Amino acid sequence: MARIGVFVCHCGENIAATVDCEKVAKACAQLPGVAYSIDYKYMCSDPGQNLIREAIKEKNLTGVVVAACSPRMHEPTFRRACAEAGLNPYLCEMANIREHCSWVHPKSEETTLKAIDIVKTIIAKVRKNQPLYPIKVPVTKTALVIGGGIAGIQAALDIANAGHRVILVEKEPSIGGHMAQLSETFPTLDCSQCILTPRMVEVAQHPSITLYTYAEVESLTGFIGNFVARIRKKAKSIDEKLCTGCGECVNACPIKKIPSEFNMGLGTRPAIYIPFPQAVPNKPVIDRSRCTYFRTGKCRFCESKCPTKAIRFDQNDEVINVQVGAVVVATGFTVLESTFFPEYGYGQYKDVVTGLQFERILSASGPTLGEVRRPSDGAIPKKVVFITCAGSRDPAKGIEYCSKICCMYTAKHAMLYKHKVHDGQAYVFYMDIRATGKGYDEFVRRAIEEDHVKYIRGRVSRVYERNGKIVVCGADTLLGAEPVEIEADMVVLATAGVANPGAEELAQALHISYDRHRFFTEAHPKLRPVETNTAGIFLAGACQSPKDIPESVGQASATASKVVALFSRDELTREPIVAVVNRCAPPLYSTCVGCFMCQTACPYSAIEREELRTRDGTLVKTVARVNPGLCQGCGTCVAFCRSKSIDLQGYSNEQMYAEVVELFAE
Amino acid sequence: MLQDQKYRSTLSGTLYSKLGIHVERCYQCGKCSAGCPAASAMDLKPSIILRMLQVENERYDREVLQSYTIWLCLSCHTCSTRCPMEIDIPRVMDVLRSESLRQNLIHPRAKDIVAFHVSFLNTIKRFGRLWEVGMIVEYKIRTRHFFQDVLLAPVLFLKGKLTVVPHKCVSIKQLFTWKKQESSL
Amino acid sequence: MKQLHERAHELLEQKAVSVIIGYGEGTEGRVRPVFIRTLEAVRLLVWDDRCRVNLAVYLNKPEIRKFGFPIAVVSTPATVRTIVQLIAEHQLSIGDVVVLVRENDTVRALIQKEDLEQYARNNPVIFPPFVIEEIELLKKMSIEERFTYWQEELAKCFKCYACRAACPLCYCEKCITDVNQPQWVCVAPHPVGVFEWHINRAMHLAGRCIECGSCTIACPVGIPIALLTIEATRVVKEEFAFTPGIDCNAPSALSTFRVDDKETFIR
Amino acid sequence: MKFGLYPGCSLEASSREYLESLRAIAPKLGLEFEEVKNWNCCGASSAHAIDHLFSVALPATILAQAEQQQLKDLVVPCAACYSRLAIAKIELTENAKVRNELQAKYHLSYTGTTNILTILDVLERVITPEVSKQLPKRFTKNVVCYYGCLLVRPQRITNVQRVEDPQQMEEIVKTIGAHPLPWGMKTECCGASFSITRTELVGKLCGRVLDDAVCRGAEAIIVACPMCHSNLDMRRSVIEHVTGKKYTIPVLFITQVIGFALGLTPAQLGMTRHFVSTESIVSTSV
Amino acid sequence: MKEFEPKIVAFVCNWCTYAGADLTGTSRIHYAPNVRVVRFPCTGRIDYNLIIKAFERGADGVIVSGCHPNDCHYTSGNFHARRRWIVFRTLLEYIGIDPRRIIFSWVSAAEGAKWADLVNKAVREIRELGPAKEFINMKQWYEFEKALGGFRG
Repeated sequence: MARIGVFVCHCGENIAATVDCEKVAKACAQLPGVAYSIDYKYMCSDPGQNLIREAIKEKNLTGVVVAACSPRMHEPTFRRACAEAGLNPYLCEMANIREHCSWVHPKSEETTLKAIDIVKTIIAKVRKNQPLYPIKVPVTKTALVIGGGIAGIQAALDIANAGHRVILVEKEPSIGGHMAQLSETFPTLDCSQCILTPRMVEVAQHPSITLYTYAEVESLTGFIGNFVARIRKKAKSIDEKLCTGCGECVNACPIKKIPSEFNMGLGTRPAIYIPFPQAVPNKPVIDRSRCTYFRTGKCRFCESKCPTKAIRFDQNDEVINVQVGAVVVATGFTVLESTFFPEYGYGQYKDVVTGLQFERILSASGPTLGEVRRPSDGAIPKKVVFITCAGSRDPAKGIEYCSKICCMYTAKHAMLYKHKVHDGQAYVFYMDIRATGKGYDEFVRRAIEEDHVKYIRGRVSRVYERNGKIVVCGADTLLGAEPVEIEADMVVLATAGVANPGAEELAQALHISYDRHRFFTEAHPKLRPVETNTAGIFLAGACQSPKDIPESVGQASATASKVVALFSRDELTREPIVAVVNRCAPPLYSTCVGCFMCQTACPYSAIEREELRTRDGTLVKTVARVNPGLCQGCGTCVAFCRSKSIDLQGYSNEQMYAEVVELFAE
Repeated sequence: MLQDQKYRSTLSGTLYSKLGIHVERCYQCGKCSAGCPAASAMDLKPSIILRMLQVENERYDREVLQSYTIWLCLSCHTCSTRCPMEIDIPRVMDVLRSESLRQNLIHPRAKDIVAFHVSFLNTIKRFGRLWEVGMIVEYKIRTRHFFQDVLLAPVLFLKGKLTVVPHKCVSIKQLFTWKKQESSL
Repeated sequence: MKQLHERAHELLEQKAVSVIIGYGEGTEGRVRPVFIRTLEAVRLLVWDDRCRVNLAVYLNKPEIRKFGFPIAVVSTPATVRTIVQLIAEHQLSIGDVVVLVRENDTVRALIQKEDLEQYARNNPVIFPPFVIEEIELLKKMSIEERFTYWQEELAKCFKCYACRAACPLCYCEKCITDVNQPQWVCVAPHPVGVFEWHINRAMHLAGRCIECGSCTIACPVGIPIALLTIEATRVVKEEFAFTPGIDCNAPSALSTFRVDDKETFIR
Repeated sequence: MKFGLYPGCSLEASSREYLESLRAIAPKLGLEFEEVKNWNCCGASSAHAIDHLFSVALPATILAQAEQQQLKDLVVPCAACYSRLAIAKIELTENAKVRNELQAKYHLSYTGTTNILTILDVLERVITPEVSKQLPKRFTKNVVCYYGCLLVRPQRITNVQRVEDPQQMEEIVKTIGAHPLPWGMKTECCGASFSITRTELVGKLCGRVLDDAVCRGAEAIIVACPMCHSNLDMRRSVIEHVTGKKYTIPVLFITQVIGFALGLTPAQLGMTRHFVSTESIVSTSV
Repeated sequence: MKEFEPKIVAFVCNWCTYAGADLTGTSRIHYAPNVRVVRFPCTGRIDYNLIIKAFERGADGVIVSGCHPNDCHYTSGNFHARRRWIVFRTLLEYIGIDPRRIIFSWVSAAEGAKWADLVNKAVREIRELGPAKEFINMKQWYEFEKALGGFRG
């Protein structure tokens, strides 16, 4: 027989004003299984907690019900008190007679009766409570960072500098990401590559960081502290140990006219290439889809020129499995497809470019070596129109969000343009100026006031070519929406930042969730902004939503601190509120029949298949098994199970059943 | 409740309740005004009309109905095709026109355009089909623009583009229940 | 029939299957299931219009499973749907079953996923007229009338669980009715126990019932219990556009969701 | 191929050459038309400006008649009529309220079985590569294709793929030997119904269209809308007055250029009815 | 005669509706006392059998409430629950039980007032419907069996 102690709290006057606490305690004392029942002014106070601790010892209690405030408030307090007295904390439950009773009903007999009802049901539940023990899982102290942009670089360095091993995976031949493509950065206008490249080199040289470029994460299994990642290292067709990065092969390649990804199609590269001069690692790869040898079986010019004989045409992709304890996803973003703007003529007119292309035009390492020259004829444009919100905040085109960075980089573009072309005129069509960072608004004001960039509030309706000029038809909504027509030499579209093309597949491989724009979803928009719903996987940078550099770096450091905190322990303890699939004696072994309905229902992919075998190894059946490392205890699987083979500890079928039935017990 | 009440009395309320058009969606980007082929001639640009509807007060509603703009809309759908918020502006203009007509708030300079529409519909009413000669004669009487295009007419006749006798189709008079509105002109 | 015998002979001779589940001559002109293991026994197989019972149910029985897969089953369209659904629910694998179906007067053996799915899709559920009548009848009733209808019908139930035994998709080794901690379904055949059993049966088969009618055929007191699972399947089909028994890889309709599922009834 | 045909008022009067040329090319392309009996005006471009229900009722009458004649595919050569009919069809099939109101008020019943096609939809089907190989003549001119508004907008009605840069007409004229030029005005508005009431505005809008066409080196403008045609052709004096420039570029219906390639005479195609001479283009083509 | 006071059981999730009801308390918004709350981790955990049990044992109405769509603490428990309720509700209706006795709602942790409103409305509506007559017959059997000492739980 259970020996349950009931402790009714007055909460000063908070409960006692409307509920007769003494009566509640007395009524509960009569219930079966209740060994002790008492009311007290402040249960959560130290003397109150002492009361519980002493009763547990003296009365030899097997369960505790504290009738007081909401369990969301003090459940941890009272469970701790029980644990201190030697009672398993999960044998303690709270009955909420304050928020759900005394505060919402007037002082009356009925209110007291309701309070008794509430305590009664919890007593019924506690009768069925089982002692539970925190789940302990070991931690592999290696972090996997996916994506080698600024966010990934920062996260990798922070984690590595804290003394842990890091594996950094980048799908391009070099790390650096979009930041490496930028000219200068707002609001300080310092050179992007100058501040980034030292960090890239640091990554490459860090003893704790293993760098895999030209590689992709294919799958991730396991759970927090114990992941296994499958990484595909695409064949670079180069022996990296032998290659010195001299670049002879690059010069030798006869295919030269491939649009350069790094220059956003404004420049070209050969089939064997180093994406940009400061690349890390500074060694070439062969783009097999473009290489003449791989297409026709003939050529091998690069091979003949290589002084160290490092070219390997027969190299295969290599797939490796690595064990990691935490994952930082920092895969970044991309800019919107060109076909998106038929009315802006992108793709139709060469001199209509995206913001990222304009960065390359401005960049000293870009195709024009930093001179502002337009793509069509290389002339210096005297009139440049910048169009913000090109795609962003446009529900008709499927993107209703603000891309956040465009206002700032457009101001920067206009300003840099004016710095380089003194007699040029820059126009910016905008809807709102969102410059909400340190020094940001001042920066925009500077563009307007000092560099005389003409800001026109209105959206552009159409861009078309007339007599060799690009005509921009907009309106000035601050002048009664009067139509404005500008004959420009060049148009720059501040295209929306969107999720990477492969975001969906990656999310599925990692079992993390993503929103309808395919940005990865954080665990809580306010309080857990860098965590995902899968414990042990964190988000940094623009893969979660468009972000500027300081924000990405800040987030990256935040994920690093999360990872380091995780790695500060050798073992993880987790709340034992998890689901369990039953096991029983042969020949049944488990009542589970393996329909795996629970598997599709589980939001955390916590349900695995387990083959049950007899002692001699013959397969009896395949049943479900809950991975306690992944299970978060929602219990969705429990309600689905037809044969009731799966149960949730802490909210078990027996407990919930007892609670409901007790409501109507006389 | 309060909101429903409000909706019933204003133009934007009518637009929402009758057609499900949400003028609140407009965030004043001005793309409609920027692309409108008739904007230069309008007194209030399309985006301003939407702004005034958003305010939801009597003064602005009246101003909108009295505006020249609503009669200048060509229903070319350039605005709605490019509107990022997918507002069916030509349809809004349709509603505003019939409301302006109902309340007899037609802009003085738009009287001839209304006359054109009425002449047009009267011709259809009479003959079932459009008969340009009949329509233009009525239009000229209504507007006293007797000399407009007179030089074109003989050429049109010569080229066989104007017919002296109207084509007829069986009466579709049963459709003309809008007569009441016409009488208010 | 001759073709079936030839096929069966061939399958057993080549040891392609361990047993053939088929129809044989029973008493009083009825057919009964037969389990053919030897070449001599092949002649017992019959196949005509009387053969309508869903034999897939035997695939779940341990007595049959112990012969080992593959097993051949003489199948109606409903049997094929059942097998597809059982594959989707991981109870069978592709290749476990050789499905013998009649198609344009020839006997075809379906083994591969595509063949099974295609056959299941091409032969959708066709309710006999009396079932349609009953469904229409219930549709027209007021909620009180329906309550009375089911009270009267269910009053006949004495919980023999023939419906459970006959249902090819009731394959749990331990049924919810056998769970007693807590006692989800009252054991006794009084209104409480009966109601609990039937609502559970319907919920368990929602989006899974392939509408073969075996339960109703099996019911010794003639309760039209299939109507409950048919209704459950109808809702699933209408609300979630999901039809069971046509896709070997389809996850269960109830363990998946769409963000835009209809929720008019939720405040 | 057999189609229902709704000519609409303009095609019987101010733009009769459009219908004439369509009728002239039809037999050569294996096209057969059955006209909607006793048709009435569709109400464009005035009815919707004044009364919405009425603007649906007029085309609904036509559609109901077409349905009675069991015309499965109904060709509407006039872009304005096409737009009104297509909008009415959507209103009738999607908006139960309007449907019921029309039923109650005017006893119109329409079930939505008729497909409504533009002239381009039809020509696209019949002018196959085989046809193009057997043409007696080729219209080897630099042209610009002018769509105007209602052939492409609203997109919801027309289902045009590239609403800002449609290609349907270009594809058709290519098959008869023409060289369609890329240009910036193909979907700009010509001023449409303001031809009579706001002639100045029409002059300005058409001026921009003509100007761009001429600048690009086009020798002819191809249209498929009677309103676009009459504004660009008949209003030439106003246009010239507004822009202060002189334009001689002819404006041809797509049916006329096809007819030309099929070997028909300018008179058969009604080219004599144009205000702007088509002589030059006809005489220099082979 | 005293007005019929319905007994209502509320099945709520811990993260939204339970917290919302806590907020009702903190905001001191009074509501009808007829409701008894049973706390689940998530609406996805709520077993329809428990609803049936509640009715059989004497509940006149049931409230089921959790996080709004997309707000589930466990990301998708409420979506799964919603599917289940769509089917369950239809089946109850089919078998002749008034679906108005089960009230489904989404009440977030911030909607204290909505919770009070929901309870009050539920009490009012169920009061109008009267005692759950469909289950009276069953309740008698339950009493009978309890007298024999057969019922568990």
